[in-house]
Amino acid sequence: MNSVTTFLTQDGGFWVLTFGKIALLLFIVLTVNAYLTWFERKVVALMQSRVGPHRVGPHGLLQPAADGLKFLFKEDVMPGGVDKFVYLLAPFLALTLALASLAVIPFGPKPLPPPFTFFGHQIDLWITNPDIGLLVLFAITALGVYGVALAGWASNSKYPLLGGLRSSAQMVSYELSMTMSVVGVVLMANSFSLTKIISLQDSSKWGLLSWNIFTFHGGFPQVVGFLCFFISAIAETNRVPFDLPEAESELVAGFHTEYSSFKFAMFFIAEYTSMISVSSLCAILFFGGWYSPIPDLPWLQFTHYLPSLILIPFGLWVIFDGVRYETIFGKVILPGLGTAIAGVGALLLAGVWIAPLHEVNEYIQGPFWLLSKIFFFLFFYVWARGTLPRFRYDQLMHIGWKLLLPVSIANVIITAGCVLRWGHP
Amino acid sequence: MSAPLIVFFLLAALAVVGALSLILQKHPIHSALSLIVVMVSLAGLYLLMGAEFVAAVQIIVYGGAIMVLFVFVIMLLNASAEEHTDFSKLAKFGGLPLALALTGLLAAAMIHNGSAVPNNVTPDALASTTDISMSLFSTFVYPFELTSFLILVAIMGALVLAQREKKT
Amino acid sequence: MVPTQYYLVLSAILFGLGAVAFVVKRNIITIFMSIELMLNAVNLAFVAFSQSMPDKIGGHKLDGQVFVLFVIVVAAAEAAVGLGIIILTARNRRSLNIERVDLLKL
Amino acid sequence: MSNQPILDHLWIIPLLPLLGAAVNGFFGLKWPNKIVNTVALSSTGISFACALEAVREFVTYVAPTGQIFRKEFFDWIVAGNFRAGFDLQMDQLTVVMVLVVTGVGFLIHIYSTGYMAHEGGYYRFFAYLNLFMFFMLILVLAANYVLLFVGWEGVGLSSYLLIGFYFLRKSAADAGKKAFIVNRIGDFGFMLGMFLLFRTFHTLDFHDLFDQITKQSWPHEAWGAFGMMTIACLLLFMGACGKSAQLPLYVWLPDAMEGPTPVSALIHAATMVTAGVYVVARSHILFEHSETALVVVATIGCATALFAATIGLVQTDIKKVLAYSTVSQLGYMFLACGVGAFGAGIFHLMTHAFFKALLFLAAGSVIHAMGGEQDMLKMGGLSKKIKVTYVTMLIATLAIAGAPLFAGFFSKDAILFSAFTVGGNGGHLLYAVGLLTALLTAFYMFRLIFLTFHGKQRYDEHHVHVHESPWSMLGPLVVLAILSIFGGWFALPSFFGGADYFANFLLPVFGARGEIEGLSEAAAHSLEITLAIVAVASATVGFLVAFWLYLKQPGKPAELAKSLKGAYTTLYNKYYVDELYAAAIVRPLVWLSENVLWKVVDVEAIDGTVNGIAHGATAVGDTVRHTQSGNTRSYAVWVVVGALAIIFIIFWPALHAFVAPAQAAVTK
Repeated sequence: MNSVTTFLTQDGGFWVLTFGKIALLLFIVLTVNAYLTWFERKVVALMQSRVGPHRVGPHGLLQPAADGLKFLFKEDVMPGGVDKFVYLLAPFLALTLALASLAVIPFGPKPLPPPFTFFGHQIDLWITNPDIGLLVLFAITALGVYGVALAGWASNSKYPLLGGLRSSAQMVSYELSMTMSVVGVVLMANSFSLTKIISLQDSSKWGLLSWNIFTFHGGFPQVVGFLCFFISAIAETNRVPFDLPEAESELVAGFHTEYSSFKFAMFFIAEYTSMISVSSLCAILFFGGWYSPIPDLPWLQFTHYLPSLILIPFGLWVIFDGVRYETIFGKVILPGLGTAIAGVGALLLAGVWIAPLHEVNEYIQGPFWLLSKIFFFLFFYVWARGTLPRFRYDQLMHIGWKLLLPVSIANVIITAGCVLRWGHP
Repeated sequence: MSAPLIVFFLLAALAVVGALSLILQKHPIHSALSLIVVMVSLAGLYLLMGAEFVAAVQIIVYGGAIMVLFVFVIMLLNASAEEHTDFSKLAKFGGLPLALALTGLLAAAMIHNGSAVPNNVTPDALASTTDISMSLFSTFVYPFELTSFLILVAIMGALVLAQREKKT
Repeated sequence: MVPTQYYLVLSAILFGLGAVAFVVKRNIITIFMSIELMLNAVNLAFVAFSQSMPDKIGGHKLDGQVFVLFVIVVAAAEAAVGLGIIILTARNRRSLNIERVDLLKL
Repeated sequence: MSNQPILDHLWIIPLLPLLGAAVNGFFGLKWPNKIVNTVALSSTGISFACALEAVREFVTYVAPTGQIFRKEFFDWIVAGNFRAGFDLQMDQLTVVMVLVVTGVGFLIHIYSTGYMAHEGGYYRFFAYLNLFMFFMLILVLAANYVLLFVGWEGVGLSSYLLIGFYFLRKSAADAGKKAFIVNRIGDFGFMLGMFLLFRTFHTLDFHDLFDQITKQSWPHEAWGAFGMMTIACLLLFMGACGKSAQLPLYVWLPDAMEGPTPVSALIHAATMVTAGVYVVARSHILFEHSETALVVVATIGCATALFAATIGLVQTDIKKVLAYSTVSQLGYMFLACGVGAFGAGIFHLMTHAFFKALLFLAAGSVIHAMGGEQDMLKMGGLSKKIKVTYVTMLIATLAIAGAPLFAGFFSKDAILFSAFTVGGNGGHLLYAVGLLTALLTAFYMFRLIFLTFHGKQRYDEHHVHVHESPWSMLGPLVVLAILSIFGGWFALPSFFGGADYFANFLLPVFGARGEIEGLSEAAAHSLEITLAIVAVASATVGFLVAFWLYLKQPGKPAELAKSLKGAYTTLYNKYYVDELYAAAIVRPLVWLSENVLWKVVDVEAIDGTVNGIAHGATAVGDTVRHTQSGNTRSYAVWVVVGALAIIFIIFWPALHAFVAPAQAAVTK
């Protein structure tokens, strides 16, 4: 029975569960997207020693919501003489594919413990986990080009067309080096399955030394692979410094110049979603996924309480920062939120003495580490945007074809040699 | 009617519709899109058969590279809807019926003889990527090398073709 | 589970439609696409056969799928060169209509 | 078998010259003479060395077992039960031939480097020469008639190329053609002979063939005075006549002197022309089983010997004289074969190779000295000027004239003896003629010497300044001179009643000669001595006559020529044989080919057909051309039609079975 037929033979409960998961994930991701914009603006502002959004809500926390509303209520302009079908198809394509790529990303090692089951289906922390997860991801990324290209073409306007041409060329060329750069990892794991790849980086003995990026065990440290992957991933997601498709100075806004209101928002969300998926991919492939960087030794057990040690102070800070406000925020919401956060942290900490809470704490270790790694890479994205200037187009192509591709191929060769020598048992 | 059968018919219908619309669409971009639909549904069929790797490659290479190239070229040449000319009498009168006859004939032959094909012993089991790579790099290693060479030649050919002749 | 015959019939139909498109369409690029369509149909047949043919040790005969890989590679190379040629033709003859490209005679 | 490396790889010996030929022929054009020399000489020299080694191995390891060495290297033609492989063999006969060919060939190569130094087409010359070596070696090493025929034709080819070496000179080109055509006539007979043999014995492999014959296991039609055997032998002999310039096919050899002198020495004196003798000797078993054939061989040989000798009397071109003497010497060899003394024949072949090659080379040296002059009447008194040449040539002359203890003496003596002892009037007649020929030989050879080297000089000092040749030319002369002195001493002991080494050496091949009837050993011996004395006496007579005519009264020959004008002119014009052939054969052929083959067959029939086809094609093309509309879509439709046809053909029965129920449904 292959994966598809297994799906088809599932009962209703499974489907409900899956769709439930999807809905949940969508909700989370969209929210995260929204606040990612806020985060980005804040960080960039910090780097440029500005304040950034601070009007709407405390620290401008409600800015995303405002933006969302704005997108919704803006007039939806459709330029004349466009190819309607394609024009509408493009943003949908972009968003759908971007979101679809999240479906195969595993967020935690273990399914929820026994009491939490759904009509006898154990609840995994992923939507699906095919044996060729990585390939699926790449397939989706490969199709991602169409969103941009078609948008550029359908807008029936020269800047978008140029933007579309550029971006499709750029994405196609960087896809190559991206794919080549993870082959090393695949060789070491001898599998395309993401969970398999992660589980081979088990850090309980050696800590972060057993992550693909550092490990010598059964292979070769994938530092080069990681760099190639991350760079081309940035290019693949059209982010700074590779954001030529939307180079304001040259192409107005690139391929989505002609898109307004919600269709524009779709592209926007698609971009940030793909940022998330790329970051999680980095974490999974090279940085040991859900494994903590700290070896699982008796005298290091206390690190398991890192989450609470972060949550409690954060909660307290929220309370004290909140009470400054005269509005309802200061009175109710922020203190409440802070208390909640701190309380959660405290509960987790209480796991030291209370067995079930300890279970919970153990359980969230995986997701916690994975999410924090993802967060790190997201921050990296923003950081890059805040610091780096944009490349020229020819430079871009040169980096892609003449630097990244050869280097990643060399990496593949070396890794293959090492795997052949010290290969997986 | 088992679930796989339903899925098969859905995908098959999608593919056929895509192929038809490839024919019926006037604008190359639309044709390209419908072809992409065909390819994706074929990939789905491969998955249904259990050929996961081939499915992935189908999407990545066909969908992600070749068709992108097509779309790219269409955009580059800014191709418009095709004009309806009929310079060739033969093509005008003979082409469509003959091609349809071909279709019918092929389909008929398949329907009649297809039942002779053995249905697989291990029902739609997974074709493991490992095995494929094994036979690719052991039995078919020479063709494999040849194809790599072919690609090299193709790249050079494309470069030669694409470069503008020097204005000297 | 689906009988192999169905896949074969489907591939036959797709191939035929590809042929139809090949004859009917006039835009060079579309004709090229129809060739790709035919290749895809053939691939489908290949995979169907390889998935239904048992080999010695109970698994499949994967040769068919390997062939598919080859076909895909060749198609990619073909697309690269063919589209290059198409670009040139379009540049020189200012038209993508294949009936206007009729130098292929004495 | 590791103790006979070369013998196991016998192919090396012929291959080396071929390589040399290839290298020189393909790349020689741009190279300086030095490199060409190196290639040619090294290839021939190494192959000579290999030959020596091979012979050593043969004599050490194979000969004692009484076997012959024979090895099949690869199949060449295999059709049904017929097999012609690239098989080489080595027996005593081959040993002699190989040594002669490679040895003399090597010497002549050295000589040529000096002689051809200033000629154009240097590389070409050596390429041809090496090519010749290759084919000649194939010829003598071959283990079946087919392969032998390859060498046979090959040497013909290279001789043609070399005769026509100065192809800008019409006479040379014509001479080449003549040689080629005359040889073809002979080869025609040779091929017929081979086919006949194959038809009769179903094999052309020496070993099997001779095996059958010696076992007498041959079909009845081969018996009888004019049975298969005789005819086959005669046909083979016809080929031999062509190659070895016997009556009536000798005419090409004198003209062949158009080629460079080394070529005349190597090909038209030492090696190629003796191929005929070799073939006859090689297939001696055939001949021994057919009296008629033997008689024919003997008669023709004898006749040729006398005939050519008489012509040689009056020729004035130095090379022509030598050419005719070659013909007559070859006649001698055939005479020997004819009387069944194959050993003697081969012996004479060897010695003749030595002194005749020497004669030619010396003549070449003379010509070189005279700056290209070949007419003896324009020479004279050269003995002072070019000593070495003179001495060597004198030695050679003594040898050929059969002066005692010189090489020619023994071989000629052996031949005459066996001719005499064959008994019967026929035998004595042959002997008598042979003796006369010996006398004539001595005469014209000394005539040559005297005209060339003695008497007062008849050339103009100021035009030609005589000079001795370089040592690259003289060296070979000396070596050959030594050989022509001692070369015959294999047979020396037998002369003093001992064992004839040479004959014994060849014994395994030719077998013991039948006892001479009515003669005891001692009697035979004494008879031999008497015959030898007689021969020497006749030679002396010849010498004296020449001495008297050309040194004492230099005016005499002219008067003599006047006095018996008819005879003189007849001889001088070589009995008008060429004219005869021209009238009898050449002109009718030319007429036929012009008026019938060309104007009727070629123009009308062949050209007509060809043009007709062409016109037809054009017509068809004109009509079909219109499908070539250049419109790709129509081509596409054609493709579809083709696909339809194919599928129809493949699936027809299936379709039939498929539509049948449908029809049934309709009809119902």
